[in-house]
Amino acid sequence: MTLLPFIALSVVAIAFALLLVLNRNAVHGALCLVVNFAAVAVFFLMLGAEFIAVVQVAVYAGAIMVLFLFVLMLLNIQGQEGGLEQKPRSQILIAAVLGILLLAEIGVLAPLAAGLGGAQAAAVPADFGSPRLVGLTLFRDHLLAFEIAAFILLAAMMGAVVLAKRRLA
Amino acid sequence: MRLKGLRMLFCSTLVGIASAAGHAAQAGSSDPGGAALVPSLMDLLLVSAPAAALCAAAMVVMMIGAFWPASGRRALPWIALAGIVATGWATLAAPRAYEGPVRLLALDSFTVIFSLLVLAATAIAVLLSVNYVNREEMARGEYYSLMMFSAAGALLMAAADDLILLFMGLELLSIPLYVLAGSARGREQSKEAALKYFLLGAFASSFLVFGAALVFASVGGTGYHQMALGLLLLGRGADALLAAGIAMVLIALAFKVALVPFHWWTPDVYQGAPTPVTAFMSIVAKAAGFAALVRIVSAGAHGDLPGWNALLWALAAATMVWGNLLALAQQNVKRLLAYSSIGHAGYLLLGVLTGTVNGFSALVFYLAAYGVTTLGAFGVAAFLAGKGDRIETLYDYRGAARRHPFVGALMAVFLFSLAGIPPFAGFFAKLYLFLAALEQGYVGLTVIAVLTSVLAVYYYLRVSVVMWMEEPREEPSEAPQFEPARLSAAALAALAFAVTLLGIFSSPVLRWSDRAAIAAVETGRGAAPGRTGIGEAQPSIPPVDIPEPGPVASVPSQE
Amino acid sequence: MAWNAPVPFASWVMLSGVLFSIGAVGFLIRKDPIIMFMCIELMLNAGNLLFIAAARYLGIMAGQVFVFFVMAVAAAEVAVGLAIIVAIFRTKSTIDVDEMSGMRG
Amino acid sequence: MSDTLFTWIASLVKAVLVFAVLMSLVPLLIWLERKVVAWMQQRIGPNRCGPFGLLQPMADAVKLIIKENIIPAGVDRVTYYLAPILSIVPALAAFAVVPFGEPVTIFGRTVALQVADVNIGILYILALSSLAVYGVTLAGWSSNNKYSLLGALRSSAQMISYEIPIGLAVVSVVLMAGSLSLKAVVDLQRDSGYWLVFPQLISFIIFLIASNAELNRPPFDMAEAESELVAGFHTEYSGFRFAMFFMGEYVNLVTVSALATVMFLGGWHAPFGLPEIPIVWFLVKIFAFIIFYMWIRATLPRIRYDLLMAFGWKVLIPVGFLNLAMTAVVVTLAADRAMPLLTAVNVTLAVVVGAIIKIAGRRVERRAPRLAPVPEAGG
Repeated sequence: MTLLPFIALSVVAIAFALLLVLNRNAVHGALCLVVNFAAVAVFFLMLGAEFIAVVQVAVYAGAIMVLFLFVLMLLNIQGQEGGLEQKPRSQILIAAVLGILLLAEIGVLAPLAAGLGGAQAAAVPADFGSPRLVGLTLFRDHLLAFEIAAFILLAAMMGAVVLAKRRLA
Repeated sequence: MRLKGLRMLFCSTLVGIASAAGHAAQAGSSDPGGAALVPSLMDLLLVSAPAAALCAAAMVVMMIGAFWPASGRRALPWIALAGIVATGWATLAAPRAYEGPVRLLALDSFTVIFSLLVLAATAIAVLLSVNYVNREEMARGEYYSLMMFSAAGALLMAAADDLILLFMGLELLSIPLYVLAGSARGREQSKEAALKYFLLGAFASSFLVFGAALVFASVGGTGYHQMALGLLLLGRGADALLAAGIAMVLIALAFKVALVPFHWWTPDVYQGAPTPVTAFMSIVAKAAGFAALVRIVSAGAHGDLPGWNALLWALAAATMVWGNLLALAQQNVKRLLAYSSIGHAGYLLLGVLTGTVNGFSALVFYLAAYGVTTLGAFGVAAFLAGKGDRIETLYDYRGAARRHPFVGALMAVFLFSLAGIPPFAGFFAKLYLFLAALEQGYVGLTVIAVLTSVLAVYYYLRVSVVMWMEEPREEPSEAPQFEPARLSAAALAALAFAVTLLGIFSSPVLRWSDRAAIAAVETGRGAAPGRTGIGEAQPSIPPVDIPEPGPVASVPSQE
Repeated sequence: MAWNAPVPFASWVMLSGVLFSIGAVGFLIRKDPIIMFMCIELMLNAGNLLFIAAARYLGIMAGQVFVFFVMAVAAAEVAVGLAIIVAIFRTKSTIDVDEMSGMRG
Repeated sequence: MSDTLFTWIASLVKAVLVFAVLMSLVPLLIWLERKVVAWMQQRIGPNRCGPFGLLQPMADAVKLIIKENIIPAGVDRVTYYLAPILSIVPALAAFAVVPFGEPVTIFGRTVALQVADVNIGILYILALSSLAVYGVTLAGWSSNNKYSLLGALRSSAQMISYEIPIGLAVVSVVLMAGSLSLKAVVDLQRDSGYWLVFPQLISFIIFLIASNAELNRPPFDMAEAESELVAGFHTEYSGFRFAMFFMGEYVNLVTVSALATVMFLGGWHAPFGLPEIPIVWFLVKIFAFIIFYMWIRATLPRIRYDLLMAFGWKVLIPVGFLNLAMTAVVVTLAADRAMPLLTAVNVTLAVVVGAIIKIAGRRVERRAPRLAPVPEAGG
């Protein structure tokens, strides 16, 4: 992992994130976000997280963003433009302040992080990030969170049905 | 077709259980070396007993709602109640001082008492919902089971000893709540409330994720104990990362419990959501958020983090003043109660700010008192609302008590308690809290708290005055149409009784809340043995220079 | 600094922080709920990136697993969030979405 | 030549070769499809250009390429250009992890007959196949045409839904192999002597049905139902861009067939102890699958859209879950006897279900003979 590909990909990721925020067209915004996710997936690959990288593509790009596009088009058919209410000026002001604060915070933090023990990559075993290790960590140390995730998904599925169902059976 | 589906699901459940059992048997037999490090299924089941029981009950309710013939669905709330009671039993039965390899959930008296509080609130919310759900023709099975899932999330949040578990608990609490907020059929307000709640809730939880990532980056773990060790040990640079991480976690929780300036969703959501759901979330979400805050504070955010106290001070002051001031101007009763709940969040933050056993104890007691009262107040609002939740402004409430003196009297009790008028629970709750704050020298803040409480008396009394003193509305067509809502009435009466009882005989509950507070502080202390000077054990592995990277290093708990 | 120098950890913090901030600001300045929601996804993703980077630099697998959980939760959030958005637009619309399944071939 | 350099060059050569073969397969497949369908409908099919009409696809290609490229007014330019590319790239990229033979030795170095043997190969294919939706969706949306949009919506909903059964089927296979690498799946079938089609018969059937839906081929071609949606998502495309959608579809067909071959039919290994010939058996099996898909296309009528979705959600997914659970139990409790056990269970189930369908079908026939007329020969 060297500086050149890092900077190149960072430019891509940040540029497309900005495009998402500044774009007028929601579908184009969604596509920009897909590119951003792809760039982040490549970052994951570089960071030795190949399993997570592929899951990132499958879940975010393959499922979540497709769902977004699907809903955008559904609303498009109905001739609806997005937007519930006008954003007041004051909120944009708050946003600007928050953004500057966050960026300043990151600007202060990041150089400090250089002093961390892990400022340079640790030596890791060759199979770091392999499906086997992910599986072991997932099902041995974090089985509880895994089960909770299952319940979250169940509740979400049920909720989506409740919200989307036309009328009661 | 239905029966077939049921049978199929039953079979698949059996297969799942069988495979889990087989897996457990194999894990127990084949891996003797790692057995001590690896939590067994039994361990996991023990630490998560309450939440697991509640989720299982929620699934039963869901299945019955989906597959039983319509006539059987009347029984759903009762099945849900049975499940909640069973969960209470599981909570009490699970060993309190669990010493296994799982350090993700803390299983102490704090957890148990908070779980019981949440479960009681859920049970009452279910009772208050029965009439409402039938009247508005909502999807019954889904409604109750979502409410139970949400409560399970609250249990997990209160027990979580790890930021990731906190995140998962928060989501299990929130996702069903978003749906419940939007579950009133055909009411646009309800859908908009759901959207607002959802967007801001998701926004807040992304802060939690980023905060957890910052904490992980700086100490190599997300456990509270790792956080605490990191605060003790790390150098300046890493401290700043850690502090930023904790601050972001605080922001996320501040959204959940509606602290100013992260409160703007509250009035709209409280107003738009179905009233029993509002009652549920006003106490359960708040209790879970404050429980998590107490855990984080007692694990060391307090005192070791520069600027932390000042930040909480400012948040508390702003919340108390702003919430109570805006409540003065409200005409809609649900909005008024929403702003008042913001004000109460400010008082509760006082307890967190103290960081002492007394403060936490007062906070637990306050939550119990506030929970009983707010459930009652929103319960009355749901009782009076009429079909489609149309009757909810002060104008509509004129003379309501004359027409229904019983309900009017109950509402008066709840409002007096909320206002902090003796001898009701609210008064003593405020008293203990303010005393604990004074004890720690927060004089200025206590003065603000007392002044805003006085302010609050005005708008609470105004509701009661409107209900009792003014002429009833003329148009009989729009007057509250009462169905035989005996169940709600009984639940409300029980709540009013509890409010009074908590005020007059507070000592048993106080003893419990003391125990909870002591447990929370001790769990927090156990997280960072170095701080108290009692624990000799120096942290064996400073997280940043882990000698042997790899999967073993990530087992969170080998101390 | 040489182009082939290793990337210091600070750069990852910086990058994920910038992405997070863009998402947060975007959430606050846009008014289309779907775009606001996408900004939230961007923020979550920034957190994921930081988790993965930290996992690599500290040599701890758990960080990758946390990302897995965040993804699962994000999927759940998307399901509920989009259902809410669709429900809102449906109560406001005049065109029946169900027409689409009513069209039979 | 250093090892790294050799690996790079070898990978490049393999990638180019695979690309070339896939691309040259497309015209052949188009010809084959027309011929097979023609035979099944008692027609002759293309027979004018070249021997047996073999050059017909070339003529079609030339026609499409020199045709005027019409871009309707009101399209969303960027996405309109992007969509055909997006429909073909995932299909090609997915082939990168498909192994098609034992490693061979060239210049004293072993070369795997596979562009890249990654340990997450199957997951990679699933991820890429989930990206295939974008081509269809964006094509429909960018065309600014209601029919296209409806077609795109239908097909994206269909593809998302049918990804789940495919995933469940594939995960059962992964569970047997204990690895996400396709090479490991083939090795398992070689070492155990069982082709996975027998112990994973249910998965195999699910995979066949769901992949047909994923490919948007008849009888699941709701996206391009000519009679109701004109041509669905690619109505507004013409010339070479239109051809790209076709190429994507056929490359996908090859990829799916190759995947089925690798996962269920023992990959490149010869059946029944016949002599092993590199790659030939692999191609034979792939073509067997392709012809099977064409057969289905020629035989079955299109399914109504709501029935299609209901079938996916209410039949394939529950069955997939049950099969996954069964596989998990057997693999956990009796890992060493998993193959024969699962084979017995699956084959028994298949026989029983087949018998039930047969009996039930006969009963329906007896009860309402007019509803199920016996087709006349050559009808």
